[in-house]
Amino acid sequence: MNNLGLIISFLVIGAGLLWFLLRALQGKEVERRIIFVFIGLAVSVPILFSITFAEKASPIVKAVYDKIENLPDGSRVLISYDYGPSMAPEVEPMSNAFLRHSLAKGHKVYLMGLWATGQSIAATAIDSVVRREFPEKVYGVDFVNLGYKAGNQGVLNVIITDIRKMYLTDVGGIDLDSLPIMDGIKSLRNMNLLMSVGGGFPGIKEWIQFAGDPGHIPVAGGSAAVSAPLLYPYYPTQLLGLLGGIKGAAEYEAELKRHYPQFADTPQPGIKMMGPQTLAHLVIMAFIIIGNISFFVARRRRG
Amino acid sequence: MNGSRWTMIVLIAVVTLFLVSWAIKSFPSSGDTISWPSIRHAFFVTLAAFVTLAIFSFLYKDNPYYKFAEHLFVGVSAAYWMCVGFWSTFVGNLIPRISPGLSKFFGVPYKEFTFYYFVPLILGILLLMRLSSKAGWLSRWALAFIVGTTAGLNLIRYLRSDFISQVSNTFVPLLVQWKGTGAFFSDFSLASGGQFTLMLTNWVIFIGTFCGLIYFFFSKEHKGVFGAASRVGIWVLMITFGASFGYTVMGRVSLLVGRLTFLFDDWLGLMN
Amino acid sequence: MKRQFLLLLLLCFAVAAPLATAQTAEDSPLSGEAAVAVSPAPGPVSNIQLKDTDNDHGHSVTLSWEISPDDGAGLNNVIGYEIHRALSPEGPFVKRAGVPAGSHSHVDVGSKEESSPDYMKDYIDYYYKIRTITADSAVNAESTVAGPIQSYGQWFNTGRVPVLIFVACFLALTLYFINRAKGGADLYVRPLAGIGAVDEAIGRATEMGKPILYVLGLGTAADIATIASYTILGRVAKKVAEYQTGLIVPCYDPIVMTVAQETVKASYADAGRPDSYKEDMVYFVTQSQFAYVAAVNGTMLRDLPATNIYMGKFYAESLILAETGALAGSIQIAGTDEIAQIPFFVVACDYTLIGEELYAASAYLGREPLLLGSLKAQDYAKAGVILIALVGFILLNFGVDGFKEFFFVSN
Amino acid sequence: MKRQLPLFLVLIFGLFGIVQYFIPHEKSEWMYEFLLDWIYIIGIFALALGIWSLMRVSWDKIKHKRQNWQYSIVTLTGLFAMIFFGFNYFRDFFNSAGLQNYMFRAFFDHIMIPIQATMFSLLAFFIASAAYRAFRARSLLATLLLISALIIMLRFNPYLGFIGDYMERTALWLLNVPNLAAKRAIIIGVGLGMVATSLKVILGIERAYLGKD
Repeated sequence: MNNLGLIISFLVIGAGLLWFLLRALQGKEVERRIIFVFIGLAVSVPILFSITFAEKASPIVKAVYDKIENLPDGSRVLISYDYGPSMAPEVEPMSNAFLRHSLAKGHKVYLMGLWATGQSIAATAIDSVVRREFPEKVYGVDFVNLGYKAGNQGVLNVIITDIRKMYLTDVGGIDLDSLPIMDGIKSLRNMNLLMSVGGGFPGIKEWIQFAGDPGHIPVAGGSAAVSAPLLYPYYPTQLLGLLGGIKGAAEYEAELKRHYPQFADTPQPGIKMMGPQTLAHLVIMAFIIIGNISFFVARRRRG
Repeated sequence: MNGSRWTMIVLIAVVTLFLVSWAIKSFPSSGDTISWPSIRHAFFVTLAAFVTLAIFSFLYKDNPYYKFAEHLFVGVSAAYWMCVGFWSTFVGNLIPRISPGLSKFFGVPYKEFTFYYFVPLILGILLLMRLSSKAGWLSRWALAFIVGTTAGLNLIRYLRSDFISQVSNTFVPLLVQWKGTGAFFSDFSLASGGQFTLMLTNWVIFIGTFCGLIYFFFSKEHKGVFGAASRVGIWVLMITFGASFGYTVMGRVSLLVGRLTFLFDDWLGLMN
Repeated sequence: MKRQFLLLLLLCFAVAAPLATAQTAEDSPLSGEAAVAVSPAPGPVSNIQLKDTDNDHGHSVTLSWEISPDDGAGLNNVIGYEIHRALSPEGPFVKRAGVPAGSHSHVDVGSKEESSPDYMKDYIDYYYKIRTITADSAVNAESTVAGPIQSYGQWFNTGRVPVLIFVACFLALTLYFINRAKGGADLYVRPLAGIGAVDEAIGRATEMGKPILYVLGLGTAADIATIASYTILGRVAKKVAEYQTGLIVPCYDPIVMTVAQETVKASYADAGRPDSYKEDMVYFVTQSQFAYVAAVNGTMLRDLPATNIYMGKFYAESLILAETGALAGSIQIAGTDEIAQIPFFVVACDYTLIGEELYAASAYLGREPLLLGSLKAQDYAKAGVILIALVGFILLNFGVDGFKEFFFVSN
Repeated sequence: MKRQLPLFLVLIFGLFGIVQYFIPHEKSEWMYEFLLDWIYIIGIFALALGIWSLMRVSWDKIKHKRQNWQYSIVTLTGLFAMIFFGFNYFRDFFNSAGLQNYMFRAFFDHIMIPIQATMFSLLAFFIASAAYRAFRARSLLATLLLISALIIMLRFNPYLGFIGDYMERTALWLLNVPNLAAKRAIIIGVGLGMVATSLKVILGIERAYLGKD
C-alpha cells in the first residue's frame, strides 16, 4: 500500500516536472499555482505515506559510526548532553542513536551534561531508550548517568585529570566507587571515545579544546545545523566526525538500521523529517532549472 | 447570477462538511458516552482545521473563506494583545503604584504609592488627546518622550553589541606562522583547518568587509578603483544573500510539515 | 580641514589605547594535577586583597588572593575555595560562593533590592575569609580575616571609554558637515536605484489611477529603521499629495500609527493640500505579526496598489508580503536593516535598499543640506573604520595586540 | 510651544539615553528602569488609540457599505467577543478570570495559533515561487545569487550524494567566510547609519515624526 502510494506520487511529481521541462524548452513559463501544487505534494506525500529516503552516510558521519563500531567490545564511551528542550527536536535523535549504537555494541556508556537541562534529557533517554530497548542492561554496570556539574569548560579542565574531583556520586547520589562501571576510571583519559551532542556553548568546541586535545582522546559530536559549519574546521584532525542537523541524524539512523536489524522498528525521527525536506528541495531545484531553461530559450527567440 | 449560485453551493458544502466533521469528531474513540468537553473539543479542532484550510486557499486566489479567516484573525488578535496589555502592564504595573482602591477593584496586591508613575499616566492621557482636533498637538509630548528616550537607548545598544566588536574582529592575521611548505600546503580543501585555508579565509574576510564598506559609500562617485572595489563589494553581498536564501529553505519546509501533520493527524486521523 | 578631523579622531584613539589595555579580563585557568585525597589539611590562602568592584552600580566587592601552597603542588589535595563574608571581624561568617581550585579571584555580587535575601548594602563594612576545601569536607583550612571593605557605585564606567570617544568623534563630524552643508557647500550623493524608482512609481500610480501601499514594518516607533521610514514616508506622502494619488498605510504598532498620521498630515499640508488628507489613510491593523501580514496581503490583492513600498524592520513575513505583492503585479521597493531578511527582499522585490542605504535614502529624498551633511559624516566614519582596521591588522601582523584590546568594551 | 517643547523633550531624554550607559551608578539604573516602564505604560494608551482606529475604519466600511463591508462585521465580532472574554473579570462570567478565561484561551489556541502557524508555513510555498522567479542567470549579480543558493541547497540535499565531501566543504566555507565578510560590512554600515539617525533625531534635525504647524 505504502509502496503503491509512493510509486504513484513519484510518477505524478516526476511526470509533472518533465512536462514543465518540455514546456520550458519551448520558452514557456510555469504558473505560480503549479509550483504551489508541487510543493504541497512534495511535502504531504511523504507525511501521508511515511515515505523515507535511503540515506547514505557521508564520510563525516560514517567516521563516527565506524569509530563506535570498531572499538573493541566493552570500551568506554561518554555521551555528553549539551542542549536544552528547544534544540531537542533537532539533536535528540542523534544522542539517542549514539546511545543505542554504543549499547548494542556492548560498550560501557557514561552519560553526563555540561548544560543543566542536559541532566534531565539524559534521564529521559535512559527511560525511553535504555530501559525499553535494552532491558538487560544494568545501571552502574553497563551505563551510568553522572549528571550535570556547573562550571562549563571548567568541569572538563578538572575531570581531564580526575573525575572524582568533580563527581563524587552519580546523579542519584550513589557513591561512584560503589559502581562497578567506574572501576579503573580515574579521568577522562580512561575513556575510549567522547561524544558531545548540542549546538551552543559549552559544547563540542569546548570538548575538543579542553578534553580531546589535551588528553589525546577521540572526540565526536552531533550538532544543530546552525552551528555545524563552525565545527567543520576541526574535522578530521581534532574532531573525528560530526552529525550536522537533521540530515546528519538521518544518515546515522540509516547506517544503524542497515547493520543492526533489531533497530528496524525503532522510531527514526531524523529519517522521517528528511522525507518532506528532501522532496521539497528537489522540487524547488527542479523549478529553478526549469526557470532558467525557459528564460534562455525565450531570450534566444527574442534574438 | 450563476456565479452567486455557485458561491451558495460551495458555502453550503463547506458548512455541511464543518458540521459533519464536528459531529464525527465529537464521538469519543474509546466508546465512552458523548460529553460536553468532547463536543467542545471537536468544535475547536474542526474550527482550527477550517481556518487552516481557509488560509491555504489564499495560495489559489483571494476568496471569501480567506477573507473571513483574515478578518476574524485581525479582530481576535487585536483584542488579544489589548487584553494582555491591559492586564499585565496597566493593571499589573501601573495600578498597584498609584491607587489602593483600583488595586482592590482589580484584585492585584497594592505595592506602594510611587509618584513617578503619574508621568506615564499623564503622557498616556496626552496621547489620547489625538482624538480631539483642538488639543491633538499635546500628544506630541508623549511621542517626543518615547522617540527621544529610545533613540538614545538604541544608539548605545547598537554600538555596544555589534558595531565595535565587528570592527575589532576585522583585525585578523593575514600572514600565518611559517611552518614549512609541507604544513602550509597540507590541506587545500576549503573549510579545513589547514594553514593555507586559514590564510585564504582571513584574506577573503578582510577584502570582503573592505569592499562591502566601499559599496556603502554615498558621497563619492563609484568610479575607477573605487568603483571596482564597490563592485567586488556588491558581488560579495550577492553571494551571501544567495547562500542565506538557500540555507533558509530547509527550515521553512519543516513549518509546512507541522501544519500538514496537524491536518492529517490531529484532524483527519489519517496517520494511525 | 577634513584631514585634521581624521587626525583628531586617530589621536583620540591613540591616547585612549593604553588606558584601556590596562583593564583586560584576568583569566583564571583551572588546572592542577590530580592526587588522591589524603588527610592532612592544606595550607590556607594568603594575601587576600579586597576592593570595591570597578565600574558597577555598587553592591559588589572584588577579592583576589594567592592560592594555597597545596593547590596543584605540595599535598595537591585542594579542590576549591569557599568565600565567606561577615559584617564584623568576629563573624558570623556566611558562605557566599565556591570556586574551583586554581582560582585567584572572585567577584562577590549581591542584590541591589532591599527586599532580596541576597541584598548587599553599600557604604558599610564587610569582612571576608576564604576557606580552602578538599574532597573530604572535614579537611579544610581557613585564611585570616580580611577587611573592612565598603562597596559603592561609580559615576563613570571607564570600561566604556571607547564608545564615548566614538560617539564624541562622530558627533563632531556630523556637526561639522552639517555646518558646511548649511554654508552652501555642494555635497555629492551617489544615486540610489531604489530611491530613483520611488518618484517613477508614484508617477506610474497616478497614470494608472491606483493607490500606493506603504508598509512601515514591524518595528516599534523608536526603532531607527522605523524613524528613517517616517522620513521616507513623509517624502512619498508629499509627492502623493501633489499628484493626488491614493495612499494606504496599514500599521502594526499603534504608536507608529500615531507618528505616521502626523507625518502624512504634515506632508499633505506641505504640498498645499491639507484638505486631501484623510485620517483613515493611516490605520491600525493589529499587533500580531501574521494577522497583520494576512490583512496586508488581502489589501494587496483587493486594492491592487500600483506600488508597494516596504521600509523599516521586517522579520519572517518579508517574503510573504513581497511574493503576494509580486502576484498582484505591483512594483515593489523595499528597504530594511534586518540582515536576515535582506536576501528575501533582494530576490522578490524590484528594488531593495540594503542596510545603511535605508538611512541614506531618507537624507537623499529630502536633499536637505542638514540631512546630507550627516551622510557625509557617515562616510568619513566608514573611512575611519577602514583606516583603523588597516592599522589594526598591520599591528596585529607585527605582533602588537594592544590595539585590538582597545576595542574591548566592558558590559 | 507646539514644536519647541517636544523637541526639547527629545533632546533631554535622548541625551539621557546615551549618558546613562556611561554611568554605572544606581541612580542612573533606577532612572533607566523607570523610563522603560513608562514607555510600556504609554504603549497601552497607544494601543487604545489603535483599537479605536481599527473600530472606526471597520465601522466606516459597514456604514458606507464599502466593498467587502460584510467582513468588517467579522472583525468587529471577533474583537468584541475577545474583549468580552478577556475582561470577564468584572462579571465573573465564567468561573475563570481575565486571561485565564476558557473561551479566551480557546480563541487563542484554536483560532490565533492555527492561523498564525499557517500564515508562517505559507513561506514554504513562497520561497519556492520566489526561487523560480528570481534565480535566473539574467545578469552577473543574479547569477552569483543563483549559484551560491544552488551550492547551499545541494549541500543540504542528501539525495545528491555525488557532490561529495569537497563540495560540502565549499558550501560550508561559503556560509562561513564570504557570509561573515558581507554581514560585517552591513553591520558596520548599519551601525553608523543608526548612530547618525539617532543623533539627527536627538538634535532635532530629523523631525518628520512630529508633524507640522
